[in-house]
Amino acid sequence: MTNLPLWLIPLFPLIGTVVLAAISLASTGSKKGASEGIVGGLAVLFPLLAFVSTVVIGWNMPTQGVQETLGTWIDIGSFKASFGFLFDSLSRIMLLFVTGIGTLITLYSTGYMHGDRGFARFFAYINLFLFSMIVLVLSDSLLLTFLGWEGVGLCSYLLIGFWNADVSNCKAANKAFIVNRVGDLGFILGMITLAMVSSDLLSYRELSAFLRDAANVELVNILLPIFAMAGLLFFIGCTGKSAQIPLLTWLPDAMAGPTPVSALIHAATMVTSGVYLLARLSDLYVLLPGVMTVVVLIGLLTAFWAAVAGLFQNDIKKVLAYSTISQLGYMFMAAGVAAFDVSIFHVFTHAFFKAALFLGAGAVIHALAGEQDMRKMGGMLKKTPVTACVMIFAFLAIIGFPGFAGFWSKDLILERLYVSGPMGPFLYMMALLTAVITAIYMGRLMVLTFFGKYRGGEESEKHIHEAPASMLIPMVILSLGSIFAGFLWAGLIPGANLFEQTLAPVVGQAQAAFGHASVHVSPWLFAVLGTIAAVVGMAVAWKLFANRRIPLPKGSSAPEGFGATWTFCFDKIHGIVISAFRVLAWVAENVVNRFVMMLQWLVGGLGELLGDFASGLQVAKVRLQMALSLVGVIALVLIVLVYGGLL
Amino acid sequence: MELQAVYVQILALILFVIGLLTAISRRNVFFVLMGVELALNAVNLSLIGFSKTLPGDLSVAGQIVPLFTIAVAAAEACVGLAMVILIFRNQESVDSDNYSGMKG
Amino acid sequence: MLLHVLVLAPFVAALLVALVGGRGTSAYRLSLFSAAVLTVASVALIAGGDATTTAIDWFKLPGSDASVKYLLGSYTINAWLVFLSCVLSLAALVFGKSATPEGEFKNFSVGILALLGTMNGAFLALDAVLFFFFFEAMVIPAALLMAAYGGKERKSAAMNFAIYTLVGSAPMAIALWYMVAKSGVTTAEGLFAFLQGQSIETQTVLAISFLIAFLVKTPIFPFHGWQAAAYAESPAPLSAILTGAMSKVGVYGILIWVLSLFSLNETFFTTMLWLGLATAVYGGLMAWRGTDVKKILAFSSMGHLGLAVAAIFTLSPKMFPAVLVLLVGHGLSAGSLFLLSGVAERMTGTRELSKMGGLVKSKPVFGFLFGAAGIIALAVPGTAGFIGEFLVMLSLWDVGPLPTLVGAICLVLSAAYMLRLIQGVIFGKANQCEENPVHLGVLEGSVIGAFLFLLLLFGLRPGIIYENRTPENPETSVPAAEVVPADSLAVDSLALVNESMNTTETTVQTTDSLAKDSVKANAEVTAND
Amino acid sequence: MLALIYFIILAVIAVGGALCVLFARHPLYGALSLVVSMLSLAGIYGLLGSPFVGVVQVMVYAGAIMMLLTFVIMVLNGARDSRTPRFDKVSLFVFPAVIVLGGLLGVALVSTPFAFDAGTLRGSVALTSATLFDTEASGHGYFILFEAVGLLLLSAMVAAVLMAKRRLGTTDETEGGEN
Repeated sequence: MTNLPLWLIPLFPLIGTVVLAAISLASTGSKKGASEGIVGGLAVLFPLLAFVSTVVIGWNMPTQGVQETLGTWIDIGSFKASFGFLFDSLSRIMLLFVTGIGTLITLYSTGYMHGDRGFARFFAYINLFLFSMIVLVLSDSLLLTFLGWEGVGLCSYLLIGFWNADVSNCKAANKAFIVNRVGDLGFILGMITLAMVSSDLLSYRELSAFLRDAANVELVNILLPIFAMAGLLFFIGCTGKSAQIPLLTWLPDAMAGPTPVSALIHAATMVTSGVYLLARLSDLYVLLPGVMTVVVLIGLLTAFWAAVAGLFQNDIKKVLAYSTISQLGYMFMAAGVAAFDVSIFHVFTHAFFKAALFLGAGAVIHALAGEQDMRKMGGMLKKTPVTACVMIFAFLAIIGFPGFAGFWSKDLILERLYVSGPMGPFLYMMALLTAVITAIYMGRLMVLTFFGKYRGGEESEKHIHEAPASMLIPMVILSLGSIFAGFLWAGLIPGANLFEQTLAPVVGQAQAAFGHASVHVSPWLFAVLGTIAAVVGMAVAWKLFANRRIPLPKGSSAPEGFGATWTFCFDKIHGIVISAFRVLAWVAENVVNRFVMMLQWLVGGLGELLGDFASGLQVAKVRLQMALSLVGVIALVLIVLVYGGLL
Repeated sequence: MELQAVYVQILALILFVIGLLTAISRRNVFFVLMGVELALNAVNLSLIGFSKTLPGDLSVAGQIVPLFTIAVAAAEACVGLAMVILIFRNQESVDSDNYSGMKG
Repeated sequence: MLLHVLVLAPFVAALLVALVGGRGTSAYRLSLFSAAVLTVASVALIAGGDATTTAIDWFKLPGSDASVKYLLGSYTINAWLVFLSCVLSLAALVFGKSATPEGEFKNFSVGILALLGTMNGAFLALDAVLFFFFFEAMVIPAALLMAAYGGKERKSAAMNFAIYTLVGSAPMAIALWYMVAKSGVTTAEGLFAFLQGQSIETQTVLAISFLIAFLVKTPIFPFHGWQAAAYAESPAPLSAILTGAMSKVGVYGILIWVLSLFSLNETFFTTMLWLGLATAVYGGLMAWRGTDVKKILAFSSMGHLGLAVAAIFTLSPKMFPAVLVLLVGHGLSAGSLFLLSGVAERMTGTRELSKMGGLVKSKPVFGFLFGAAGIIALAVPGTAGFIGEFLVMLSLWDVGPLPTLVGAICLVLSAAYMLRLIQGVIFGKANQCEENPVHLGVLEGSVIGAFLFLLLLFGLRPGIIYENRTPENPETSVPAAEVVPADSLAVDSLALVNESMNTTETTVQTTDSLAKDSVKANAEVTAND
Repeated sequence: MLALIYFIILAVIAVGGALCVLFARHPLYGALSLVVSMLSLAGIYGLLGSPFVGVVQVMVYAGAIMMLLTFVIMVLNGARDSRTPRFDKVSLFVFPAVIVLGGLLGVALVSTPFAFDAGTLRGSVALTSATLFDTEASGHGYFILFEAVGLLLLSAMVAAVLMAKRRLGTTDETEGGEN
């Protein structure tokens, strides 16, 4: 069958990166910078080409997927790795929304970044990000995935610190990179653990084949501790990238970057790569019930904690950041009960509505000339109606209002949680509670931003304007997605399970192997309960915030009091670890180094003393020197005589 | 009683010792030079004395080398005396202790 | 022939530059030309695979009837290290034009070329005494250059450097003399054969005497006292050579002149492994606390080389490519960072991290290159550094999970200090006036660009580095009497060391090895299906 | 027997001359006694069978060198300190040291058995010239050495002339030369 080669997909953004970086560097000399039209056009063109080629390849894809090996990467005998791409139904879905949403957000950014000095540089980073993300989801082995994995982390670092003249942005970027690095170590160590068994296992297909093969059952049982270790380590990698407990502190700080970046990287794509990895390694994880329990508990805790933290935030982007963390917690919960297809489905729907929310928030911020504190907003419904509509649709999607995308995916997650086993009802209750809280904090966001009266200054009110078309079009498309994307797998409508069928070749076998409790509850019950949760949450939010006087902010937008304790508890824990290292570094410099230096000076001082002593022996008179040298001559003669046997 | 080879060596040794004593313990620079010459002579004598204890062709080297020693001594005396004159012009002294400019 | 050119031509070039090179550009052109030719020669050396020269008797060592031979040979690892030294010297000469005072470039280039010759000699020598000669000789031009063109504290730094390294190699001199006097041979294989007959205690003592010299040169904790000051006070081009090429002599020496010669026991390896890891952690921590840009880079180098040494002493079969790729990657990335930091120092007039900043705004191209070099030094996948560190971690895993974990912590530390460095130098608010006359020259920029390109290339095709390019010759095993290929010596004895290690080692779990075999078998079966 | 008597006479003269050098007050006396000592040494050379060396000793040493020395002593006779004390504190150390050294060497000499060989070659002019200049028989070594000595003498002469010239000798240079 004729088809486009797979490497075409990552190639386009790579070309885009190189071209845009060249333009960015070349235009530094000129005062004005490169033409925004050309740069913007190029910036959108390459992701679009990648999207088109994904669609073309995806259309003709055979059921079992396409695998392409480009060449050897590392081959040192006992360890082999190659560049290879694997395009199957899982990577197809991921690629479709990565490139699709990537294109939309790039288009949005051409409006958002208008007039910025680093216009071309920004799009070079965005293209580099898309390249890395595509490599991440398209690769056929863990090692190449890791290239994309660190690559997206790197782009995230570059984009968070995009406005690098402000050191606090750089600090946030550094934090993101370093926390991610800690997670990445989990990934590396996981790979090494697997490679200890055999480096072939780093290939996804080989791994699945090995684990699924009935002939290997005994061997796998022997190796189970190693696999459990690898699984746990990979999960640590996922917690770093997907901002789960305990490595989640970087994501709220990452909001220092431009808003489109938050939408693309820190909501829709990069942070979901952890979920993707779990789904990729589903064959491994279903063998490890212990690890899966850890995954589900971490997901639950994260979802609940972040939802509560979202209640305390005043910064509009921070609310969305905590909401992202919380939703990622949902996805991990789903993955933890072996509902990998559902978790990917939630990734998919979440990408739409969270991107729409972020872009909407970006439009609001844009309209308010950079104001991010919700307490200074209000009444934006009338001033920016299109943005408000987009936000409202996305809001309904995220709280799980019936019919919207989030409803279907969240509903499925809750259902799978309930039937997962003895712990099921407890997990279900907690998740439902979290859904209520989600509705409350999201309702608070909507109420504070769009309803009531404008609470900012008179002066700034005049400048409020609706965003340009280049920003609105992507937002509208995304809001449409957040309305309708859910119908790809609407659990209540018979036959509307396209998504499940698509993913079945990749994760179906693994999920079947995990073995569910055969509890049967009518799906309508879950739907009704979910709807009630959303409505209750909305009502509570309206009651609490709609008519209350909002105290005008003093100083920063960071939460205070209990909110601060709750929000920053993991920052505190990180702080303890970091200060432990700081103490270690202090010891290294001030104790160990001092000690070594002291030894050095001690030896050096001894040498100097000896030297002084010797130079004190030196006499000025030539004659005396010669006389003294006689002693040496005598000694020499003595030695010769003694050794010659004459004395 | 015949002339023994060791007598020659003992004579050479005595001369050498006296030369060394003169060279080191006398302060007058001329005595220093003369002491060096004396020591050189003693060495020449020793060389010839030893060469006479060797048979045939082997004895040749010991008799040729003193010739070179003498030539080198001549060169040494030549340069040494020139230096003495030069220093004497600057320092008005033939006391070798006054020449010392070494820094310790 | 190529080997002779690489060792002797730098001295000839230095002489030519000293004699012919006038005050101005002719010295610059001549030295640059010769360095470029040498770089090409080193590439040809790599491409040509293993080679040895015929031995020429040089002089007799007093106290033994051994005659020292002028015998050079190249195999994969030292050919790459020669490449590093050549290419870094070329870069140093390019950057040296603006880094040295007016009219001083001629002397500077003479020093650099002489240094290049001694380094190449040390890398290529197959004769122990010849190696030692070059190993000692390279201190002289380096210390002189440091004392002549360095920063404020240059005199004491150069003094420290010279004393440390010379004293450090004194035990080696004694041990070498002992071995040569006893055995009557000076070539590596001869010494190896001699040492096989010695008791393990004797070998250990001799090995430690050798090792100290290399540990000082590398440097490995606690012999690093000279390093930070020397790297910081040297002119930046020299620092680049020191870290990129000269410190590799230490690692190379450990690999070739310690591990392949001596048979040692496990305690020794374990100690050295942990010493290497301690160096890595210590270097990382010190770099994290550092306030001086070049000191941060110095400690970062120390950390990376500590990791390399730790990897060597795992004796894992993966160690050889791992260390080689790590060394090449580190040489290029640390070299370019040092060169750039020298430019940054001239731009801002300070080396204090807290007083720099904002260079990406005023000097975008410089900022781009510095940022890229820094990020590549972070061992991001796709760069040579990643391959090196990943393979090092794989080797460490063969010893146990704990060393791997320590190595992993070093990765996090390296991210921490490197990001701090990038932030401090190029980001933030500019502290200097905008009208800074110092610019990154086109040639300088393109040299760094080429380095970064090479790092990416090696990151994507590491096979370029560790593949053995010796043309397959079926008859090589027969006429081995005259010239023994050096590579076989190094690798064989290493394998021997490995074997002796494995017999005593009990940490490899039987289930694991069983699993490995069966997985391989399984993979074959599935492939056949 | 006769040789021994001659030897003893000559040796006594030589040692006496040498002692006179050691104890002389004025350099001129020292120089003269040194000439005596050297002449008697020349006699011993002849006695030992090396007449050519003896002749050279008389011509070069006793003749040329000592003449030069005497000449210089007389030229510089007006020096204010030409009569320095003969011995000082350094001598207190030097005398025992040198005597110990001499004693050691003497012991070594006495305890080593060696004797004259009957087959030694006589150091005649013919032998000397054959050794020095017949390169086919004795190799190149001596000839090259001979040429080198010639060169050395020439350069020494040039150096002496240069140094003794008034203009060239600055203070700094002399101090440098001395050190």
